[in-house]
Amino acid sequence: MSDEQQVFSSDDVRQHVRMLEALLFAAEEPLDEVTLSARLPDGVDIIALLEALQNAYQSRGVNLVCVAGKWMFRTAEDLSFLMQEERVEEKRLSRAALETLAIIAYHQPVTRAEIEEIRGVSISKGTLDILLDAEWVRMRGRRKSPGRPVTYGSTEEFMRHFGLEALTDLPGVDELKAAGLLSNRVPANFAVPIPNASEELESDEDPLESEGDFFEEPLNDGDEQVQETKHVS
Amino acid sequence: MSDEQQVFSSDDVRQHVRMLEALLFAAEEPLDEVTLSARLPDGVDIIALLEALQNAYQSRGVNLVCVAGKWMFRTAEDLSFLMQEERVEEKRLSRAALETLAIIAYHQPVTRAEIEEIRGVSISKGTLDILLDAEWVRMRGRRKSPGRPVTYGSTEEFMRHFGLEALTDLPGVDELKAAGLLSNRVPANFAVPIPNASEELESDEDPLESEGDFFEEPLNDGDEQVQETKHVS
Amino acid sequence: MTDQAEIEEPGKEEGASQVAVPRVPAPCAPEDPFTAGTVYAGEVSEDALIIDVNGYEGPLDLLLDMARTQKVDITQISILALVEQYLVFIAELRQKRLELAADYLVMAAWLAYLKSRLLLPDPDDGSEEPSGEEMAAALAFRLRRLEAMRDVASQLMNRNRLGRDVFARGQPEGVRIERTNEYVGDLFELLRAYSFQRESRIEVHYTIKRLPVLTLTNAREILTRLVGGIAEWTPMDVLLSQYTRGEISHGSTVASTFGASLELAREGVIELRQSSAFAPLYMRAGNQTKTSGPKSSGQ
Repeated sequence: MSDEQQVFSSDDVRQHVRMLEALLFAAEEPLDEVTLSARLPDGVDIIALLEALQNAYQSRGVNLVCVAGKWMFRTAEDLSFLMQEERVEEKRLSRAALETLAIIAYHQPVTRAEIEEIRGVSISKGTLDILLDAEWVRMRGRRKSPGRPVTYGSTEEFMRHFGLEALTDLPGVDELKAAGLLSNRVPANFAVPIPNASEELESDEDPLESEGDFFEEPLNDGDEQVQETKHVS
Repeated sequence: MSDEQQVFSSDDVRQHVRMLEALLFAAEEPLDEVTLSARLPDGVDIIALLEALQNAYQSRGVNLVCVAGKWMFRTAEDLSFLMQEERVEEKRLSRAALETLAIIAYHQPVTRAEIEEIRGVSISKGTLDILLDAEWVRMRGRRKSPGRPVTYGSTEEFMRHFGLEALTDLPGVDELKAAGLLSNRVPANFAVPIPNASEELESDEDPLESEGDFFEEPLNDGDEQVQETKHVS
Repeated sequence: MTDQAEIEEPGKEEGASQVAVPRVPAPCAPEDPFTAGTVYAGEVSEDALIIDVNGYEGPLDLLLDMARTQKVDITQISILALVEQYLVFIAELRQKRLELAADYLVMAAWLAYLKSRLLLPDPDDGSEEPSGEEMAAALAFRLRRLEAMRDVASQLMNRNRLGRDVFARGQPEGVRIERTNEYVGDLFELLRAYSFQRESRIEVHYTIKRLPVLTLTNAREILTRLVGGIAEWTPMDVLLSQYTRGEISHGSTVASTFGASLELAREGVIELRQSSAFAPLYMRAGNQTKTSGPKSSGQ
């Protein structure tokens, strides 16, 4: 109820950390700060508690990490060798799917045509499907341009799987940005947008219509038709 | 390979505890000591490691526990309240339950057989249970008659829930007619009993025995058996 | 030379996107270009159209591979040498088989144009066309960008991935939801159930009242009984007056008697006569009662 930060005794704080620890251990999925706060006594400093807990686990076999803005415990990275039995069969991605995934992650929001332009080749129907199925990629909206093509972006599951706290944590994203390689064109001044994962649509995106388009999506955006025709003839 | 206990440095031991921690955390089921040993370096003292880990988590929000010879992390018992979300669902009474409740309220003390006689239908086991669970109905005593059937009456909770100050506030025939609940065609001799409000047992009631009957109560009072047989045949 | 149109519109995304080359030169982005390809899972591309050329995924992929074979930093490659190499490669392929994916041919045409622009001095006519150097830089940019994407893709795949390198809790306890049913009832409902139930159990004796009508069966019976005694034409109203009783409505008597009389007339038990519509209806015993001759019945 109250947003005011209250003064708690050190015993209280210890108990709050325990509660946080229990909640995060028990959770079936990463929890955000709002959810966590809601289950702790009013007025706790959730950030401070999370930091304390993160520090406590820093050198342990299990670490507290933040992925996509949500907190979760997971095993320490250096113990990966130990966990072979837990490992599930890895999804093997085709080169096309891998490249497409990277392009979507780094260039989002990005249309199919833009992906094709970067790869210099058309995307087969299955490639985007695989990424959508894996829940690493989602349709974000529609570009406000002729044909109103669907725009794609990465998902929270993507961030979780690859252990990314935010899209700015994508490997090499700063260098790529500085080199102007995240640009769809090559603007003279090289002012390059950083990948945008926000739920909000960009100024040149429209929301996906909930009706009508459903069955045509995700596979038949504007250029698909052209593509298909080409194949047939 | 070797069962000999080796000498490890304290750094080694720390690392072994970390490994144990990660294994137990990621495991999908509790693990026994043999399984754990097999995944740790040869020659570790698994018991000592488990104890060390258990101590480390002693006062934390999550504890390491051993159940049936297998080890697992569990939310600290004193924090289990955090893991529970109570959800109260409102339910309406079935028609049978409503009628039974009303009959008990008006006609108390009343036995199951008497309720059935008034309703003209037998009462299912669940109906009385629901009313007893809701604490609207209680067992008052036993009728001094063959089979010594249990007598039922209403509770204070019943009065509170239905907004009655006294049982005598339950409307009589004239009031029910005025409310349009009884038609004007009921015969002149039609009577609605004035509920017996006293906590005291009636002259034809015995107190419920506190011993011996426990397992037969509250669901298997005398007529239950008869009823059941009737149903089957 | 339709390519020029594409060059003029670098933002255009559709169709022959391979030739839509950005016109601004890219800056240097020195990276190790030769590791990227090795990490990909070796699945075959699904795109049968493109795979035609020795498993390359399109002309850019082919160009990138050729750039790698130059064994130099991708920022140092000679675009001209690369163009030559591509054109030779395509020419060889075309000699072997004609069916080469259109993408490769479009790229070849564009590269041939680029080559000519690079070899010839720029026409200093103030046209809007990008210079050969700009076109070359744009191509280099696209190659580097594709390479960069491959590189980060492999970096991404080599991260500690959840479920492969790092693991979430194997047995999350979750939040248990304890459902408790709370019964609600209101007094009105309770009383209504009680009243309804009690009332439904009241034993009631009903006497069913006779309906104040003359049934067809009754009318027929009466008529059959009466008609034996009437040899002469007698108006129906007169007959009716003999048995109309107070509680039975006149209308009902008339209707049923008329109905019964039609039945009896058909059977020849009586004869009917009416001079005109709404005139009195006369009846008498039919022939059948005297002779067995043909019956006649009038309306």
